[in-house]
Amino acid sequence: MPSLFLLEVKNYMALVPGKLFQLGTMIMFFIVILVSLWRSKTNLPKVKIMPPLEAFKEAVGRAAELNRPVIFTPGWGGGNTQSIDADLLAGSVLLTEVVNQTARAGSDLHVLVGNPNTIPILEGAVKTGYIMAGHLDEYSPDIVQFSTPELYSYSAWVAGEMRRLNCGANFMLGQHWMESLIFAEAGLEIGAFQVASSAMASQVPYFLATCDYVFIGPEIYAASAVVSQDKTQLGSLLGQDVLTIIILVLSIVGVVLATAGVTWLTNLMKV
Amino acid sequence: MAEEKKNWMNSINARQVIFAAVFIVTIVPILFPLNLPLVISKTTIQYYDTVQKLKSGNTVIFVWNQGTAQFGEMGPPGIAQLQQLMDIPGVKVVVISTGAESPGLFESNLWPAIDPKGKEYGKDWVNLGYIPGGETAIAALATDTWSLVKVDWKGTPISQLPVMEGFKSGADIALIVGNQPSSGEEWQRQFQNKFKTPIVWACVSAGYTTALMFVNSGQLSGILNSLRGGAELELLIKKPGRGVSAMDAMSNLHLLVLATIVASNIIYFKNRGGKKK
Amino acid sequence: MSVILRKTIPSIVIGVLAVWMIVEYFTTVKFFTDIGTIFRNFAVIIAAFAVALGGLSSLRFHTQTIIKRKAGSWEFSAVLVAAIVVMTVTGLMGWLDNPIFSYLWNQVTVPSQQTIYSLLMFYVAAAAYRAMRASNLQAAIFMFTAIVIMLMNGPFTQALIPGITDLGNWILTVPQTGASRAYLIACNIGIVALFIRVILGRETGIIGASKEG
Amino acid sequence: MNPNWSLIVPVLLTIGIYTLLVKETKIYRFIEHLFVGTTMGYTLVVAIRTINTTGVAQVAAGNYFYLLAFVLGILIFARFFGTTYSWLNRYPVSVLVGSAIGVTFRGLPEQTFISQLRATFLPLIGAADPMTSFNNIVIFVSFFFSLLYFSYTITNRPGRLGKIPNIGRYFLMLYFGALYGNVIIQRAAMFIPRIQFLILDFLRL
Repeated sequence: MPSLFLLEVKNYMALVPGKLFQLGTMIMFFIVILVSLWRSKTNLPKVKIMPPLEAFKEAVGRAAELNRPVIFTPGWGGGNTQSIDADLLAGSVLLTEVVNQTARAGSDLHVLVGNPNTIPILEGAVKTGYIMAGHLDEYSPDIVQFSTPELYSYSAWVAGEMRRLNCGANFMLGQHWMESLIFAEAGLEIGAFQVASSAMASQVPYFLATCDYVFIGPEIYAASAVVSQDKTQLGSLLGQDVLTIIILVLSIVGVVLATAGVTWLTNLMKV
Repeated sequence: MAEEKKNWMNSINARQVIFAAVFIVTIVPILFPLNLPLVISKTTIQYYDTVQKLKSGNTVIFVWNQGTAQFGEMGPPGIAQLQQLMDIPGVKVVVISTGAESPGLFESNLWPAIDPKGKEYGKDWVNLGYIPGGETAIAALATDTWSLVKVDWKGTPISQLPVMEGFKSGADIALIVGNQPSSGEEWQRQFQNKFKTPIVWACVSAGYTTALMFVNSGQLSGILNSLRGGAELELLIKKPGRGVSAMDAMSNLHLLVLATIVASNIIYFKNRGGKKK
Repeated sequence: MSVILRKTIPSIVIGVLAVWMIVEYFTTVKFFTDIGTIFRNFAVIIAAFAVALGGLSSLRFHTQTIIKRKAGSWEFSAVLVAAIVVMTVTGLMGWLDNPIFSYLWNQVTVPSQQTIYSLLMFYVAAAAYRAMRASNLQAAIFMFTAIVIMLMNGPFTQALIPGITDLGNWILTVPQTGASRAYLIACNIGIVALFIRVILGRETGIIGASKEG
Repeated sequence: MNPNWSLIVPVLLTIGIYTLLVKETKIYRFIEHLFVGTTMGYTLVVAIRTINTTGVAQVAAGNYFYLLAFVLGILIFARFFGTTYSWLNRYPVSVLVGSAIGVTFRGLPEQTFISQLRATFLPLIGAADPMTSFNNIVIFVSFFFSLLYFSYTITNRPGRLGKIPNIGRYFLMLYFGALYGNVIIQRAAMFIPRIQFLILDFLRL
């Protein structure tokens, strides 16, 4: 068997034509991310100020001033059919920051969950937030509430709670799908200060129209890296930036060459 | 406090007015159709032309991948898409779903609306049903179809289905026709990257704007914009159905949303002007 | 030991499989393709089992609600469980040829699902009334684009207003294409970074493992 | 008027669901639990059928080593048996995740990065006509600044690029505005068929 394998390697070991540039791109991805991860072990990158993240304090402060509670929803995100995904993990990291702020301001917090599988993660995040704020005595398991895993029952319940509690600040961070609009419309009606995120491009416009601050698409991952101060996350953020800059530079070079009528770069990309 | 309560009452009223208006503007044109002319978009024409270029003997994949929730929106385009494929003589169609709800919808709602034009099951078209695994399954289909698929959706071994002789791997496919909420990026990656297969797609309108850049870069050869694109395709294949009859109500609902935006801005600027004084 | 079994080995499986698939793509060695095909067929069969996960976990959740007699919701859970059981049993006895399954699918499931999502039309209209305001330049650009596209998409206004189709198509195919392309690339850079972290075993949350294992 | 009474159940369901617009009622909750139940039941049937068409058919064709996939497939339900065994489901999940990441990742460079970049390499001046040149410039500018907006660390330090990355937000607003305007079709397209159903199919007007 091994000798057969070696024979095959000898005979057929060849790169598929037309994929050389793709291979180079792939190797570049790995090198850039690996180097950034390695570099961030000793030297954490500074991340830009993200207005939505800065607005957490303002939102919670305003709610506390008006003596209105704070609501956090991680979104339905497939109810109990889906497993845990990256958006929800990022949302739960941001939940710790929300809890931290509300604990300091002394507001009431309600975390309304639609997916029973995510309850342990969110409870853990709430606890971590109280520890961060130094108010672990205020933690109670009732903060994370769950009613039903059905999408529209969940949406109706959340919208109903928002109106009933007359919440002052409304954080919608996590996997928001169709329910985004229903939550945001209810929050808008009662005049809550709203901060939202959705990784689905089609849901972002609703949030942009209805919320005070929105994490646009991938910004939520950056925000969660900032809040967690995790070396892997921040390192990979640095790597993403390097990749972005490489692509920007390539696009300038490509456009200049195309304007000059030189086609070698376009041809190179087809290799 | 009293004033706040009054405002709240006002907004509830506006909400109910809007909800009622949505019903009315939809019901009226369905009862009394105006049948206004429909301008056919460029992307729909591209779609139609690409499919019409198929020759007898070509094998086409029809990706039917909608859930029950989207059937109202994507059902009429799906019917028009499949009908166009059935209309071209000699074209063989392989129906594949990568969403669990799709095969039931195909059998109960989509296929009964199709006129097969003498195409025989097994010989000219086949329904492989639901293949789970998402992009991994699509990659498996592209590399070696027969090692993944052993039977069709009804359990007939594929060796008894002559149409599958024309689909041993992705290289045999002449065109991929899709109907799926997203813009078919997984099919681009697994089929087009390797075999340069042309792809045409019908996507929900949330995916349409994203799909346009793939048309711009040549990865998609034509797209349909949701029910509106479906109505345009119904006109092109000369089989007007539910899509075309929905277009008057479509106009009205758009006008209604526009009217609410205008009303909202008038109130907003009036209030702002008031505050400035 | 338990951490190795619970976390390390699954991470290694992910890394090896992912790298295998990537290597397979770039070479013509038949050995890689053959083994890769087997791996993919494995994944497809496992995914078939995973399809049942949603139904079974729903069944489990609602049975527990019934057993606990949770006030105000156990009756509804009973309806849901009964629906699951009837649907599954009749479905296994003949799929859509079974009259009960076919009726429940065609006359209950499909129309209800469609209706529930159609509610969004009402919410979108209500939100448009409250939210779309040209309060600053960014919001004005947002609103203006939305209005132009809506005018183009409504067949009536498209026929009525000359030039709206050209303007709408220009917006969609020129500035919108550039911005959406940038958005796609930005998202995919994030995905690439995530994939590399997972392949390196630095992102175990994705299989549900915490830092402790 | 000659209503089609055989459709009375879906008609009542449709009207029952629209009561949610007024208030969440018990009728509504009953209907939602009913159809979520039937959907879940349908999914279970599809799961069993699919295990047959993918797994059992493989084994029946003589590839007995795919029985191992059945073992892994059953392990996916391990999380129903408490925290002691729930980690066992990481094995099938790791096979799913590993292969999915592999096949997606290998396609990404060409499908997203190279193809899209190549489509951006447009001549800014000297194109066929001035309008094309102008369009190319707009495409490039909107692409460049929108992408610059999504950089978090290097370009955003104080004193480097200042507020320039924020220009991208204006183009992104245009993108999302177009998305918002276009999505109205989807919302309308989900709603109109229900009214068509009530009027054309049920009432047969």
